[in-house]
Amino acid sequence: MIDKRVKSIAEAMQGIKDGSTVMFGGFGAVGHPAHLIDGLIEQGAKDLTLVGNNAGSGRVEPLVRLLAAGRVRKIICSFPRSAGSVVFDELHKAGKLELELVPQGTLAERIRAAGAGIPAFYTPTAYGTALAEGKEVREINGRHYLLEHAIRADVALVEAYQADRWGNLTYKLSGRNFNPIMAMAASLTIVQSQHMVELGDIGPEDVHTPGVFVQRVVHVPYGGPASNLATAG
Amino acid sequence: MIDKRVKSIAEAMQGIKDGSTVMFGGFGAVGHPAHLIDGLIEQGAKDLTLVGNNAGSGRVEPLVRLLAAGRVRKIICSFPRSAGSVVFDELHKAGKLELELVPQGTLAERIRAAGAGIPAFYTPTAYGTALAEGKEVREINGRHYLLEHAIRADVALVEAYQADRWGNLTYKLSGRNFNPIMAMAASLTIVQSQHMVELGDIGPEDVHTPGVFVQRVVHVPYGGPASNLATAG
Amino acid sequence: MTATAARAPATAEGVKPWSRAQAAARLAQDIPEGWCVNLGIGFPLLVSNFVKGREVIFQSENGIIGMGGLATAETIEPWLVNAGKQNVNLVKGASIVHHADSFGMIRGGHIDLCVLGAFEVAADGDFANWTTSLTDGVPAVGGAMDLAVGAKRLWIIMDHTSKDGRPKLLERCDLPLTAPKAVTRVYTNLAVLDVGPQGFEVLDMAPGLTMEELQAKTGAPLRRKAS
Amino acid sequence: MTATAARAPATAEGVKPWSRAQAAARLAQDIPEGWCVNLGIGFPLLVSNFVKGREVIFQSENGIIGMGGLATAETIEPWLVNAGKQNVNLVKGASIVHHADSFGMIRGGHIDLCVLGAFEVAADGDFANWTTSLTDGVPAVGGAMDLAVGAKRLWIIMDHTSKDGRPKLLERCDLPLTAPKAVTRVYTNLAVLDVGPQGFEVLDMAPGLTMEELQAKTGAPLRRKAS
Repeated sequence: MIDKRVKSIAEAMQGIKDGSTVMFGGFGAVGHPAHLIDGLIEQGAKDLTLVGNNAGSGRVEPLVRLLAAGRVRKIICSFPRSAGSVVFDELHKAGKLELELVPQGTLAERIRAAGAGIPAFYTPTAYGTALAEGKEVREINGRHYLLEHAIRADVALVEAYQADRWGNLTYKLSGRNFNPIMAMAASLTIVQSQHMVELGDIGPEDVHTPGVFVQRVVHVPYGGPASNLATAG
Repeated sequence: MIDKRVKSIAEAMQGIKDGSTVMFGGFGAVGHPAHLIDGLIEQGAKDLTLVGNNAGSGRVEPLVRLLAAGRVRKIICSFPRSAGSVVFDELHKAGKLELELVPQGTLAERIRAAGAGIPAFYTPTAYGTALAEGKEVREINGRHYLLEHAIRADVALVEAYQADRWGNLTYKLSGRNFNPIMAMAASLTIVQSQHMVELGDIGPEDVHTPGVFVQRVVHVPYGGPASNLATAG
Repeated sequence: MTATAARAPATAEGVKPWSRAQAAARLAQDIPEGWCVNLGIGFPLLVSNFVKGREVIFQSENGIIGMGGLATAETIEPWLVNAGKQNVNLVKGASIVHHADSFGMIRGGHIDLCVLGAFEVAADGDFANWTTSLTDGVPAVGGAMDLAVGAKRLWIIMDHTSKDGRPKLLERCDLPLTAPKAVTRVYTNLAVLDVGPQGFEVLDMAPGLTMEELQAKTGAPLRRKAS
Repeated sequence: MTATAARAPATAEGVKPWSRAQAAARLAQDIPEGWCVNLGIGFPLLVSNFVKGREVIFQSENGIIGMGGLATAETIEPWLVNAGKQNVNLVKGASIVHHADSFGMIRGGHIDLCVLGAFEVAADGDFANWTTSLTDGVPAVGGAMDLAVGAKRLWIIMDHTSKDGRPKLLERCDLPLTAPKAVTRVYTNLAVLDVGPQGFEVLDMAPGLTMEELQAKTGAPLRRKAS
């Protein structure tokens, strides 16, 4: 019987090595596997390269505590600096945290490419900007494109809404974001899921991530991301 | 009010020009928009380039009749020759139908690339084979890859299971196949749908093709593809 | 211009600059029913308040097609946020995709219009909106570069001048570009301008403003749009 | 070897070649529970009959993950076909993806095993299975080239010799390649062979067969696999 469920976050995080590249899902707090990142802090792996959209804010959330603990060598992301990204700012200014800044769509496509066996592709994004520096330019049908390479990971940390024992997943609403493509792009995909369901409960047409992409699932019924009703522009 | 529904197949096919590139969905008969291809025969556009997985079989189905009518200059596909592909074989042997033979995964990825704004990408598929002839080879991290270019279309013909007035679509089971990626890759995406549903009837997480990719929808409740219970290997 | 777009106070010279809401409403007038539109965070997001009665589909780059307004305490759904991480509602007909599909939609030319803010816009359509310095502090880029090159049209909405009165419409951008030759139209508190083959073309001006006054606040030559 | 895999008749020399079903069953023995497996049309598809009692996930390149057996008149679902366009069933836990995602899964290395038939397999892992001629008639390629380079393991199942008795295991392929250096193991009616660094290594032979007899039917040097 295929059973990818593990009993604890500690078990889910076993074997992550120093020097690993670790992807984490989420767009802000939504679809972000905060409990697994907490588990990664406990687990102890260091010299990590992180791949995700944001670099966290405040000083309390697990992603920020992982950074603050000096466990991350480099972060690949599109939006490191935001209101409250104080720890990232401090570490980066102090030269203690390398940044590879990638436009959000290029980041998503590079991750998807890794999962889909595409080593590199051309994109119009960032041509003619400072982020094109050092990148190969190619003209195709009169337009200029940059060559971008796939980003593979050793580990992907994913938040799902439902999971079954095969690792079939669904995501809730905009919690989907980077999670499905990261699940494809890593050798070891670890999932925290709000709900565990029986095999077959997710209809074949409703599976967002086939279990083939998933190695471990842990049940984390934490209730959902904090709300943000702020109306500020 | 956005309303992409049209009343007839004739109306759906309006404006397709001679010389157009036309994609058609389907893997064999499943998810194949046979009624729209019938409509294309009626509509009259000629000198077409077709893009799809198969080249039809027998002499009766619309795809084959479109070929037999001399309306197709070239076909880009992965599996033109199969038991019963007599019309394709005749035309191709007679030099009346050009073939671009593309491995199935490369075909799918080239179509997806067009829809996703990726002009070209590298793939390991077909490296070192006769189908690599004339293609750029690049070594990336010690492995060899071919450069492949996006395939865009003027028109995509798609079969859906459900559609609403915005053009949001679902596909049934393996009827999904090439349809979602072709819907993204054409300037004019025309859909024949088994069922028309009210806006909102398809849940936001259940839409397979967002209506943004669709221009016209026509209701064709034909009942489904013919079954094939053959057990022959 | 709708009743909800309150007028900004007249200036000393009798010119009545448009308020942010008025500029957003002016832009919204030019969005036809049926377009799929991505609005940047902040000023651009105001545009969504002024398309009532028309079906315009708002896309958010985190994978929402068919975004409604900001959520209220009654409608809140924790798993649903916009690009600014604010909780939002969905409209009927909405759909959800993952990030690669969302940016495939953007980069692939399926978004009719993107509206962004900017620090600077140049007469050839270059614009800068992502960082004021590559050396001082850490920039964030987000999805702006993808939206700029991918959407069928890129319109900028911004104040006509910076807080200290310097023109933001220029011959050339000084700041690091978000994308070259991308902007097709600019909406400010003073004017609506197309980026034409010869530079900025004025389509509309705030009440009481003359071409001379507008030119004085603009760092590149203006001409009237031939009608 | 299961009871359902009927034995082929013994040859004149006392050798008992495996039947197609036996070869398929022999291959199936080597598939551990939990693998995701893509089976080619024809001979390879027989393998699915011999994994009963273990959860093995069958993928079909037209977007099915979790394919069951062939459909019957009772279970038929017209919108569900395998890569050979035959109607099939789904198992509990199955999922459906579109063609680009299906081949992303294949090319991206997420399929544990692909089993294909072949015309020829070479001692360095080259193989040919898509066309016997590039000039005579029109070839079809389908998904074989993607599967060959993408799956974690490529096993070939085929008769050891052609119908006219010529070896299909060769030093080099004569026919147009499907992929270079792709095959890792071969199952025939006579033997199971690994493609090792020095060429074919015999893991198992049909009852009564000697290495000399097997070598006589093989177009490349054989050695026993070191155990």
